[in-house]
Amino acid sequence: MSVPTEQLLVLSALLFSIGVAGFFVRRNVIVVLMSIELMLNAANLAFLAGARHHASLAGEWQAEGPVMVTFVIAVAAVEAAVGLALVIAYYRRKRTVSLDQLTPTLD
Amino acid sequence: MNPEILNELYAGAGAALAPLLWLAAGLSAVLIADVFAGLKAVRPVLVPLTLGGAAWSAGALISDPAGAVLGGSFLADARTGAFALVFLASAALAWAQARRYYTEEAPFLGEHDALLLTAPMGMILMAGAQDLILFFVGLELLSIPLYCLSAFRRARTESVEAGLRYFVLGAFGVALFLMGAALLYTLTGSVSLEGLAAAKELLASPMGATGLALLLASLFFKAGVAPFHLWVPDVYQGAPTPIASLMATGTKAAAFAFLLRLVPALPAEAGVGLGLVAVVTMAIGNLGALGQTDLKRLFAWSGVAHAGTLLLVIAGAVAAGGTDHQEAVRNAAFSATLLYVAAYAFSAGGALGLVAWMEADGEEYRSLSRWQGLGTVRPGVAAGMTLFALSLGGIPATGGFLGKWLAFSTAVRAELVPLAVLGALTSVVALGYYLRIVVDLWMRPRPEDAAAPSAERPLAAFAAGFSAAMVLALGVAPGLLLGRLIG
Amino acid sequence: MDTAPWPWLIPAAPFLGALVCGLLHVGALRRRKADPEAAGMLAGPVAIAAMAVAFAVSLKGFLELQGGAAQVWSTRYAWIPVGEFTVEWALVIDRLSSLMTLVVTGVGLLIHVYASGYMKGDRGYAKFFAYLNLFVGMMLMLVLSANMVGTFVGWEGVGLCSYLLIGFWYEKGWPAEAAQKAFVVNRIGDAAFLLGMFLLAGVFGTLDYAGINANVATVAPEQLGLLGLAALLLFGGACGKSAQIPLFVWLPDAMAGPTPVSALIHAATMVTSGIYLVVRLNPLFASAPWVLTVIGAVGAATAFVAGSSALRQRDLKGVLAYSTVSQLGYMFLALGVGAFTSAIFHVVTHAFFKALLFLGAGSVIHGMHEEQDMHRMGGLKRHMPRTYLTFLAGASALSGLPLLSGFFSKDEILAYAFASGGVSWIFWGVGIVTAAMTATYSWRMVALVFFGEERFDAQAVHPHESPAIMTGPLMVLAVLSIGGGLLGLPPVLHVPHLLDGWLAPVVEPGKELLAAQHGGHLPHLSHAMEWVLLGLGSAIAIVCARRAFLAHRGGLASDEAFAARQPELASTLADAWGIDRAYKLLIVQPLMTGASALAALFDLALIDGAVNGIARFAGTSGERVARQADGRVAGYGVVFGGAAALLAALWMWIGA
Amino acid sequence: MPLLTLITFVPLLGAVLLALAPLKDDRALRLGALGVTLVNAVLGLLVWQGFDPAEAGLQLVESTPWFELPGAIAVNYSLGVDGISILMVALTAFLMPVVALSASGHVKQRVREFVVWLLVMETGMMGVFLASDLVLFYFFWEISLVPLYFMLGIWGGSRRLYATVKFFLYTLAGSLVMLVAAIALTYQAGTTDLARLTEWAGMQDLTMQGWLFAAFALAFAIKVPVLPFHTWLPDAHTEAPTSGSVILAGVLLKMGTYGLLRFGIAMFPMAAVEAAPLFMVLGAVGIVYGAFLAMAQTDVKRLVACSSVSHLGYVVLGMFALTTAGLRGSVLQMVNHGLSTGLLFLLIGMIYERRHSRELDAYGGIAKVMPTFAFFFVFSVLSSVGLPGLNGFVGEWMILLGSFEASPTLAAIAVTGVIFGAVYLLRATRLMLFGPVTHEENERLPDLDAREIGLLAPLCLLCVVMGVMPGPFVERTAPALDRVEARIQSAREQLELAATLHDAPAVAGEERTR
Repeated sequence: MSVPTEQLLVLSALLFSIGVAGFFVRRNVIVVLMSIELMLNAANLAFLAGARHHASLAGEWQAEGPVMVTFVIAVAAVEAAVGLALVIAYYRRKRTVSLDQLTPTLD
Repeated sequence: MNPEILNELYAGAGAALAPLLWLAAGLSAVLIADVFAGLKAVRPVLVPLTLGGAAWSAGALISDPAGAVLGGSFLADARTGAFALVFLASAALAWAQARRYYTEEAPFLGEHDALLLTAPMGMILMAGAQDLILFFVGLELLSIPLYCLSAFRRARTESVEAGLRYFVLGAFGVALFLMGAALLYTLTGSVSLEGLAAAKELLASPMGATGLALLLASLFFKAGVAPFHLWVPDVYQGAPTPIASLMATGTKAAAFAFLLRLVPALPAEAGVGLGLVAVVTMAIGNLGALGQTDLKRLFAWSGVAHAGTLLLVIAGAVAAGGTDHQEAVRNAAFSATLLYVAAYAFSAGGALGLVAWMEADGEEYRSLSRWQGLGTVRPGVAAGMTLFALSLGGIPATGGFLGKWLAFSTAVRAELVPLAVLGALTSVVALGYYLRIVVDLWMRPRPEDAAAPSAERPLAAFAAGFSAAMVLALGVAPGLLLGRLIG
Repeated sequence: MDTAPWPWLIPAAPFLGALVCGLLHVGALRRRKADPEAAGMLAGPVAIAAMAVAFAVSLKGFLELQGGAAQVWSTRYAWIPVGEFTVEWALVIDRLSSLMTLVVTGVGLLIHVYASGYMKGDRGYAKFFAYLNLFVGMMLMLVLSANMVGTFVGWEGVGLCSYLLIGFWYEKGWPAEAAQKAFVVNRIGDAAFLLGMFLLAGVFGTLDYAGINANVATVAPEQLGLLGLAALLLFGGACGKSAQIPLFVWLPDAMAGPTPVSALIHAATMVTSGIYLVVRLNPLFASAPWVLTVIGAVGAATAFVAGSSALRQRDLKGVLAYSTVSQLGYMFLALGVGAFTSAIFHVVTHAFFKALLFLGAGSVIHGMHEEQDMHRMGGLKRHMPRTYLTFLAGASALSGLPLLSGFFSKDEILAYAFASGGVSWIFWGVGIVTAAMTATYSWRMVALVFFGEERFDAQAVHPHESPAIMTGPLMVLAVLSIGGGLLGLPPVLHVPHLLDGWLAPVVEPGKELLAAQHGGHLPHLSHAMEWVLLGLGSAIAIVCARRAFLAHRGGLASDEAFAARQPELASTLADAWGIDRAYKLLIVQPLMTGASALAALFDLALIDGAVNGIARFAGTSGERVARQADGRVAGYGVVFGGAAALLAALWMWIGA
Repeated sequence: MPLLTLITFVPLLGAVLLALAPLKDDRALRLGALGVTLVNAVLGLLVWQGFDPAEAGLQLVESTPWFELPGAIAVNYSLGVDGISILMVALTAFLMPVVALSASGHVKQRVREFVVWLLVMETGMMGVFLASDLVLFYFFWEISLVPLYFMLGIWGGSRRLYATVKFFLYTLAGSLVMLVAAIALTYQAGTTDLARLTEWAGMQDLTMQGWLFAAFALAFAIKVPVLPFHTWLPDAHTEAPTSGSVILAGVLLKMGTYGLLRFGIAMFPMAAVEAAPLFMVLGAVGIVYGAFLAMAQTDVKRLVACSSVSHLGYVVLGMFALTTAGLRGSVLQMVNHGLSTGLLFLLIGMIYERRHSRELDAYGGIAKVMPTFAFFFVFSVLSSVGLPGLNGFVGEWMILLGSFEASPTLAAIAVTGVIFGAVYLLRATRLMLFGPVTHEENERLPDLDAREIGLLAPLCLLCVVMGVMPGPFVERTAPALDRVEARIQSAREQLELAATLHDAPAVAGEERTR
């Protein structure tokens, strides 16, 4: 009746891979940030899947999984705030949000 | 909420968390003082006071360890205390360097200082973390202020770009860490280091291996271990110099402090692999630094090499796992790491501090060529830079030498002799560029268009002098400084 | 064994003299700012006094031996503690070294007196006497030392002094080159000497002459080969010092030094040290007959090559130089046939007449305003009668005219060679031919210099007799050259052979060994045969001397005729068979080129190139590594992801 | 009185004081440095006096715990002097005042820095020779690189930067390999004390000894330098200022031979016995090779530098002959080379100060213009070519004697060095001193002044004393070297035993198959 842990993990891995792929191929910082969010949420999914898995094994829920997820959500918000601030600062300087427009450090 | 649980959770936490509390209180005070003009007079003393208090309470942990608190998540033992001192020292150096470093950003120094005080909190949490959750919190507490600080000179493209680069890659690294932690948790049902160490055999499965690899990848990223080092030169170069100094010394120290904690969870067979990564890192870092002309970039590459040496220590500690001298080697690994990061904090911190100091005379002092012949006009600065360079190169009478000696000792005792030899040979390359600095300082004439530098910065001078004294003290009488500390 | 400090006076006196003269030279240099001609003229008397002291003490030593003492030992001092044994500073006066010291100090004294006149006016006057005294001190060290290492000190010491003295007029350039050549060629010999010494040290565990000589007879047969090798190597050393083939090339060039130097070093003393060494170690050489044969052959060859070269020299000192080499060959020929005493006999007489000839030549050159070319002399008899007469005595003795010193010593060698038979007959034959050549060049020289028309520019050159201080020693030496033969009259005259008796204890062990090899007896000649040989010798000397004299008395016609008739032979002889040039071409040049090639191609390009190559490699790979961090963040992400995957794979691999 | 600590750290103290002293006058700084080195020379004399020649072990020992870190080995600060080091300590103490005095001729600028580095250098060298703890030894070993690096880099010739970095890195490469070996050694043995390490190392099997020996020997071979690791030396010597060259030739290179003896041969006798043929070959070839290099040079300083390669070949050859005479000779020759080559470098420095050229072509006929210079130059050349009666001979002769015992062939090759040595040095002498004065600017060169004579004369005097009376020098080293020899002897026996044990089963096997 419930979804098996394996499937949840596969889903998580898929999401994570999509995030990674997005991170690799996209140049728009906003999209890159979104990709990272996707990866974080994939991790969250995996955490919760694991927590459920071990809860079913031990018969009671452990705090670690959900706690971790809570922290991740909070931190993700902070990261998003800082990230967007940086993007704005970047945009002010360069009038673009493309990572390709970063000044090369080697001449 | 059940007060009993809280009681249990925070029993004895006062002493254990005192350094963190000092920092938290301090940064609040800084922010408050920043808002109220009437408190202007106290602003300059707040940060030293905070750092001093934190250091004092961290020192107390050494002689009187508080043990595990927060439900076993945070271990405030002597090691944590010792590392905390290093973090605080590097934060203090960064703070001292930052005075009068910023010009157009000077009005925002309060924010700067508040962020500067946040980072060591993260570092201390990392050093004492006993599970991945607390480590994650520490990591973020360290990283996020640094993202901001890197981009602190927001009127400058390079600074903003450094912050953006660091952030994008850092966030990616955190995501990797989280995925790794999630996999490990799903596999073992535990996020505590103890639990991971107990389930070591599970880690050999594909899922465990992937989890561990992702975990290490994120740590390697923070520490700047090859091939996760590529961001290091770019970010150090773009970030304000004091921040680069803090990243180089504090972040690296924190990452390795946690890696030391992680050692029991790693299978002994991984030792050789880690050693190889270490040697490759040393080689890449040193070779990369060889041709650099920008001092910050040069020290960035050299920092990569030092991360390699530190990883060699970890590799030794891992490789010795399961042998009958496991304990001895792990103790040695701790001594080595502590002495190494302490020496590195003062050497690299001192060197970058001098760069920051001279930058007050013009940005061009980031370039090594501007330092040519400085020995004749600013012998003190040149002598300091020479001492720091020699210490980074591991020449005796400096802490760098004893650090190197202990690091290789650990590797040799774990029977990683060929790796130790290779690593030793890469430090010949290292001397290649450290000597180049010394050559420029003393053995070349001053460029004709170079005006005599005039910037007088007593605090930076004091910081440099203190660093130099510490470098020498660590090199000549390590027992005096660390013997009690470690013992 | 009693020891006494006074034997040390013999070398010490000239050493001290050298020191004082050196200081006088320093003083002269100081004064030169005020007086550009300052030369430290006091050095002459000082040096002569030092020589006189040395001679007197040598005489004392001689008298002690006369009084019956077998040896007189000096006080000894530890020198080199090798471990297994300790080399000492020790002198011993025995019959051989006593004789040598007398010759060295005696002839040396005369040469010093002569030089004090000859060098007058030279700005390096005091320096010259410092060198000269130093030389004599070293020579005395050489002959007096009780062990081989001490001898080696003198051995190299005289080499050094000859270096300094040959190069005395270094401003001219070529004397400095000649000096360098002399030192280096001598060093080749010295290297062999060293090796020989090490061999002996290995066999005997000591380097004391006494210890070696006493134990040669009891050496195990399987070590005889080693002894032979040692003897050969030591002979190699002797070849260098005594200017034998193949190492004789330095001596003719060495004439670049002032003439008294030539007399002292290249006639009377230094060059004879090789002979001294062989005689000193006669049991060792006697134990290896094949080495003796080699020595004889080398001696004979040298005698012939050098003698023939002397025939065609134009340089007065050149004739004497080649003649010296040739006569030294004679001495080695003597050693080769086991005639140790005869060799020493010839050393002594040769010291007399060759010193005389050199000094006489110096007197001539002095009188001729530094002219050395015989073709530009002639008729000097009138201008310098005393020099002429004494020179004549010397030439007669050299050419072996009957009853003069050279006659007896040379004929004794030839008789011994003849008596030895076998291969020695070849030596004898070469000796006879050389004797003929000797008489020829001697009288050619006399005729060209003193007779015939005056071939110099009488306007520019006013030949004059030398002062008494120079001619005095000449006369003493002339008397010695004439009467020196009394030391060793042939047995047929039924008078005691003084030298034979005197040296008997020294050469006894060697002779016994040789006798044992020849079935218990030594070569011996019947009286009739001796008479025949004496007659033959006299005849050859007289005939050749007369022919040469007559041919050249008239001037250059004979020389020119020969050059026209046999141009190649003439130039070959004048060039000393081209050996020197061959060395330059085959050894010196390739060596220098090789050294340059080694330094440039191997050392710099290959070895140092490898070192720098490593550094360059580090530089270029560093550049490549640094290029990776180009600031493109997206690329970094790919690397990180890939590396993380790699780590995972590594982990799985380790776990598996 | 902690004599050895004083002799090691008095120069450092002097350096610190002079670095901070409010002296404006270069002269005062120079005098200060001279004073400090003279004090140290007196201390050296006291050490020489206090040294008991009959004793084989370490003397005047001072030892106290230095530091101990958890998991790391306890390290002691311990100093001591024995027969192997006494000569080097004495030479250093004796040479440094000369160097300090010579400096006023060629160091005109940045005098303060110079005297500081000079004195730091002395501390480094003393520490190397006196340390009787491996970590302390390594500590000083690497420190001693730094002062010379500065001396070369600041006051050196036109290619000084290349030369100094090359010198530093090359030496360091070897040292770091040694560092790893030293770490392995100390942890295996559980001590850093040299005496106890030596004892332990002697009991190890050939494989263990071999590896450790190889690592140590590499470091020292580079320092000596033994062929083919020699190419840094001509560059360093040529570019160094006079005082640097003198220190380099006089003392620093000896750190290599000293190390080979104390850490190579004495510590790992079995490995040394096995490696001896190789090192003897390298030594003998080095003698000839160095001589050939010297023959090809036109730069007189480079020529003398190449001659160092040749001369140190003798030391290596004699040392690895592993015979009494060879060992004694090589230790003595270390001092001899220091004196003779030091003299030559001083003289070349003096003429360079007048003429600013090191090319042989630039000279000729100098003897006429500068007779005193000529005297000292010829004297030094003679000392260098090993003229009997001077210092060079005794050492060379003992080395050749000792190596002849071990290998006549190699000794024969080495003996040719005697000839070639004369060739290149006399060639240089002739081209510089003799012949007519061909360059006008040479005609007015002033002769040596009192200061210069004053600093050459003591060295020359010592050359004579050591040539005539080497006994007091040899006897101080003899007991320690005899002990080394005894170790070698027992190592030989062990190896033979092992060989017979190894052969025995093979023989048995053969018999069985038969």
